[in-house]
Amino acid sequence: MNLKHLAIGVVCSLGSIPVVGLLLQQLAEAAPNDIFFGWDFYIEVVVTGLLQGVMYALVALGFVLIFKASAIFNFAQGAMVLFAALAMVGFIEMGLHWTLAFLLAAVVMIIVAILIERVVLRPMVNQEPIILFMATIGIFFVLDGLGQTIWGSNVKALDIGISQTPWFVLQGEFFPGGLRLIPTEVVAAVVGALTVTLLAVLFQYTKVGRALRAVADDHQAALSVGIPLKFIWAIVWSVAGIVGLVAGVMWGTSLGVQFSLSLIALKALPVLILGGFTSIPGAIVGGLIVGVGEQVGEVFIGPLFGGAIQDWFAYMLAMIFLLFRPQGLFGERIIERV
Amino acid sequence: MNDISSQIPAEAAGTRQPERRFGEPLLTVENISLSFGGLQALTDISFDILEQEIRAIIGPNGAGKTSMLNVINGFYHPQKGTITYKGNIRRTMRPHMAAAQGIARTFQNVALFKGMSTLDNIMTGRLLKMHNLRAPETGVFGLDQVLRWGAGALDFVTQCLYWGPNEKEETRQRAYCEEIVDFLEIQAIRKTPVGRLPYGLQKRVELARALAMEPELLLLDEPMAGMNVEEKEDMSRFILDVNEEFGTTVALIEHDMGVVMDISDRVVVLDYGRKLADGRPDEVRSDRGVIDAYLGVAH
Amino acid sequence: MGLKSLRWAAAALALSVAATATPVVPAKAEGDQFIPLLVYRTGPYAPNGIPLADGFIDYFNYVNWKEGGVGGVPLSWEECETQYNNDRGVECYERLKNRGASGATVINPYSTGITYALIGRATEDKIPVLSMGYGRADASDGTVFPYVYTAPITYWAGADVMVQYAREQEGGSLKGKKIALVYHDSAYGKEPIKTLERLAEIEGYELSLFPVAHPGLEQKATWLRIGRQVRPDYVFMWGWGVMNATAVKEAASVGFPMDKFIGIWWSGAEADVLPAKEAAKGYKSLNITGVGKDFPIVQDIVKMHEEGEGLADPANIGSVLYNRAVVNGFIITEAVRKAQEKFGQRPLKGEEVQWGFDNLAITEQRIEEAGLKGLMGPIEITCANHEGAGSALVQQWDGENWVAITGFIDPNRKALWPEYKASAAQYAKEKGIDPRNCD
Amino acid sequence: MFYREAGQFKTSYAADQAIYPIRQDKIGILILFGFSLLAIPFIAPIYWLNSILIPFLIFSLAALGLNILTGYCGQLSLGTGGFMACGAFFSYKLATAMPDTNILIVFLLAGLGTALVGVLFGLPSLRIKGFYLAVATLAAQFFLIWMFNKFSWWTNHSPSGVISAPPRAVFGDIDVTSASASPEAKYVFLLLLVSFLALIAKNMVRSRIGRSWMAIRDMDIAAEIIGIRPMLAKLSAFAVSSFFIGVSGALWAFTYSGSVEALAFEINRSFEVLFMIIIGGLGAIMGSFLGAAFIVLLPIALDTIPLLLGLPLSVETVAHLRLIIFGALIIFFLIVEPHGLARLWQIGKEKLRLWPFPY
Repeated sequence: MNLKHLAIGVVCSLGSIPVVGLLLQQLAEAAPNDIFFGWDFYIEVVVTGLLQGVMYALVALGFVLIFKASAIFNFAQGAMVLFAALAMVGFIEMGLHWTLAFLLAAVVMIIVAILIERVVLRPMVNQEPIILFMATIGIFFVLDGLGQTIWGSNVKALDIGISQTPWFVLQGEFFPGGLRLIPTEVVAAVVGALTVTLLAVLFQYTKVGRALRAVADDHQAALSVGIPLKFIWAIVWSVAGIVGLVAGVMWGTSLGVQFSLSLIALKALPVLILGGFTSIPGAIVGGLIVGVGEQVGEVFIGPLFGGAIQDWFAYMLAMIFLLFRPQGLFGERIIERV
Repeated sequence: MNDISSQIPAEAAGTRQPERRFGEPLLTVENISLSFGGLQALTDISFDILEQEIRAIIGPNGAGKTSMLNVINGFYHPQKGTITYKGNIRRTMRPHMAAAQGIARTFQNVALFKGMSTLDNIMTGRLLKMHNLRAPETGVFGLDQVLRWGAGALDFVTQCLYWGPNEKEETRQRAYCEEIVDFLEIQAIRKTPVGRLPYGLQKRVELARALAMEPELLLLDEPMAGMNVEEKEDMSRFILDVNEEFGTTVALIEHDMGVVMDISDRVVVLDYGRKLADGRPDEVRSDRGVIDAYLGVAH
Repeated sequence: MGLKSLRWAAAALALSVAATATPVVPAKAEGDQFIPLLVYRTGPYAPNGIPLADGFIDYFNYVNWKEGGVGGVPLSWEECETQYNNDRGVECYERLKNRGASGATVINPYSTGITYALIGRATEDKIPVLSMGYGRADASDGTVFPYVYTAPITYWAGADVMVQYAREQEGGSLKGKKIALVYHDSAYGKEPIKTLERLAEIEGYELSLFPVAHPGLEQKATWLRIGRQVRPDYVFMWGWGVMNATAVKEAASVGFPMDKFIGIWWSGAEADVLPAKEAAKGYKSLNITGVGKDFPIVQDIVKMHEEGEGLADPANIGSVLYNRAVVNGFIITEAVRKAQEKFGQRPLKGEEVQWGFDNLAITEQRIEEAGLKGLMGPIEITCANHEGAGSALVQQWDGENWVAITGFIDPNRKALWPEYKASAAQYAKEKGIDPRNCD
Repeated sequence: MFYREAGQFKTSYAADQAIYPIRQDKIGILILFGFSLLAIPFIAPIYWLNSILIPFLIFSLAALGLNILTGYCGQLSLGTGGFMACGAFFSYKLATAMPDTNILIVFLLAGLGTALVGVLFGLPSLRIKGFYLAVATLAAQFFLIWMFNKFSWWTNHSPSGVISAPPRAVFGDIDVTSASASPEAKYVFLLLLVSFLALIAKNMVRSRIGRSWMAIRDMDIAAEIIGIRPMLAKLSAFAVSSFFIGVSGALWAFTYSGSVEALAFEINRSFEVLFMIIIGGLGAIMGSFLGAAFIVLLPIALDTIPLLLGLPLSVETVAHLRLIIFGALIIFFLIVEPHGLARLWQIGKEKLRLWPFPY
């Protein structure tokens, strides 16, 4: 069912791009002083937004995995991204090649996941969701403090051999200056796509994946047919940690690894409510929509209000959307029973 | 309305004449159909509930009994059919409007307010009956609305200050609730948070909450599920007492045939969302279709 | 341990939290001149906060090490972590203001937000606030803000210097040019707007504004508009923390020429350009201090470290923000020295140090004597003028180091002072303050 | 031994419905209030007044507000900071536009304004629930902060977007706002105001309106079926909650901080207040105060402990350790007592009632 929905979602989203473009063109004609519109420029903004969206999606993916398997809204995902990236940079600074450092950082994240499951989740089984949510904020603080204690608070450059110089492709009549692509972002998009495919395969075709889906459906029932809940949780948090590592590497190469990385979690939340808390394709499509919406909003609508509307624009977009579809883009429809 | 003593008929209730028991139809459902997406939950159901009778709705699991109750109190909106309540055809409405018209309800899986005490749960049932202040009726167009708003605002202020009319009203309603507490014999658990109560008592508290609404029509969804024989006897007695002493019309869903046959006046049987039979308990019991449905004969 | 005993532990813990929150005054030798340090060694701005804090403690330690304090009165200090958070800053201030033999000497909030929050309090407590190159520009008016000092230079003056520099680069005129301001959308970032708008009318350039939402991770849209749509001749930036590095990267990726991109002095530290690596080459920023280790006083501090007396991470010595803290420390000790002339060589109260500030003149000669030649320009603070007529230079990132490419440039103070006065007057009116008489 | 309720019989429902039905409790709270009002202003050091008690009282009010919405009505909100900002900026505009109006009225109006905004942003709660709603309230948070930051009208065109509270008195010429007011006056003013508002909150939650909130929280469907209008209950919770939070924001700007910019009310503020009610106890008036005290005191205590023990830790290490310990303590408390300090308090009281017998 997911594939069909995904296809519909993608087609609708793609279809809306020219429509929004036309609307903006009209708007630009109405207010030529504030808004500047050109199709080549518009396309470039959209492409930037799409690439940015993949970066959001990578962060959102971690949230979705954990929410799906344990109904926990894991606020610590941002801190996990930072922690993973810090660990990786730490290993690189010890003189290791980045691939090796990546693997070691993944191991670190698995250890972190097991610890979280043991120390935090296990004693809190059956607590209310809001209590678990607050506990993850506790984890956020611990990871932030621990990461900075071990690796310091300085900005660290993360270099995995991707060039920073932008490419200008498709130079020609339509794009006089060429369409600007930043290698890091293109790589991030490819990696993002691979990660999602990998996760989808994992969920769909492996034994662990089946168990995961069972747990997602109903904890009690899963437990009663002999699925080891704790083991599954440890797995899910590990996978979320590794997805966080991937996100951390992608964000870290472009921004430098530093404290602020943990704040990008906030950018992933509108993605979550757009895509639905439980849908992996939702995270991707939601990420793309938020990415494009935000960039287009800031570039073309922002000037009307004095700019810097990015912070809330995505949230408003998501909220208005929710009013029409309370379960998100791909969330399952809620039928209430008594 | 607020005079409590008049609300609770004293011992005199027992002397009522049997032939006067059933009045006009209180609620009539006609040709109700309800579906969720592709799933047909109810198909073309019609029956009526007479004033002061005990009406049972029975049927195998998944027959649509609970859906029927949900339709009656406005939680589900049927795609087809009409509901006539107290002689008026009802439009689409929200559950709280049904409550305001005097329909109360208990649930298959206990739906108490877990964070509150027994007494608070029952007091919550009094919400619709509580008024610290009442706007005078002037009959002048527009003015009445303004007065109502003003009274509402003042009412809110008295609640903030827990003063004057509010305290009086709280005390008066408390007294009413205490009557129900006595009636259902749950004095000992007044201040216990309901989450800590055993299942049987929770069911009783839920009934108490429904009674606090002074309903004209009481919908009971499996009031005796999961109870032992003694608890069932207690509950049956309470239902009969409510019906006799307060004159409340009762519609109930129940699986225990013995109980159904003992306490109900008329029974409607549903299966696969369709009505199978309708009539007095002994008539229904001998109905061929009903027996088939219960024994699982293929349709 | 059962849940029950854990519960007791929790209750005991909650109680002990209440008990230990009572502030303890650490034993300090009598007769110290106490300086509270509001630092941020952790949190999003730590990369900038660490060299700043290191510079302070190294400089004060250096003064004690070299001369045994100021006029024989040893300096003492205590750090309090603010995380660049206003509330924590206020709490730190309240905690530290009465420490030491005579209370706090002076407060250096190192955050425009905390400065704003402390102006009223410190004035009430009669403790000077030295907001060196940040905070309220209009606090330069000493008649309305008797306890706030903006020396050596304010944001408004900084904006003026930027425009001067750009004009000079363009051969004397900015007529018809386009300038974009990329700024942190906060009290800090908004400071230069009025000045730049005023100068736009005089110089004839066209100003466009690009606010960046806190914390500044998202600038794609901003730089797309700058690079593709507005195409300005110059970009000025009022950024802080991660916003700087992000901006430099984005500017490079839209191909904006780095040497036309000038940041304020808070956008020109090592941490701001390092993540961008070679892409940042050519990026310029203002600075209010000299760059590098090539100053006698910094060399002296290095020597102190060699002798094992250093307190800070030696890697930070000579970095932009470290040097700034050294200069800041120097201005403080000079003010204390000045005040000692009047009140005697003993630990001075904030109120007495305020007199020292009000009569502080750091001449070229004194700067050279103290080993700071080239590290700072001369300043002269008076009762009415709390800015002290300092200056700023332009530095450029060569891929490895920051290099000063101009000398100290004086802002056009004649035009700025009426602005200070007007803004301060509005503040005075709102708060019901009677400006003091400075004649 | 002295904490016995034996022999105290209630002869009327009114007595049984009192806030403190047990006599010792009533006396205890009166003594506490009297001590806070009459003794503390004279004996507490200025540091305690300025940095602990004043923010504690203001945060208690904010926590009270959020507790009404989240603890009593079950609507999770992350927009507290935004609503506090509303209170702060509304009261600034009102106080500067009408300098002669009593500041109490200004705060009241600012609270009412915030209540309106709260209702507006509470509208999505009619459609969406749980974490979806929580994230939606972030829209309010970010939008409001952006709005106050962006439009200079809110700050009377201050070039930097910072508002500074003008000095105002409640009666006579004793100022209670801005930095020039004496800490004692501010403290007493806050104590009286916050106590009064807490009393109102307590009254609300034991009246009809409070019961309808709790019913929605515990089981919204059942609540609707017994006649509670979800729209009215949820929106009234949003309104009352925002009123409290708005007033606390106004107090924050006017009595504690003296001058604020919009960023002072960013998302971290929302989390801080949420922490208070979770640690203190959801759905407990007392919990709001306990939680606020805990969150205000904890970082200060953590800063002080190394000094007390004489550990030579650098500020940096302390800061990092503080983050770790803060997080760990929160997790610890949630594991041990998810119902918060208020529940611990209750358990303690029950123990005391039976003491010295174990059962």
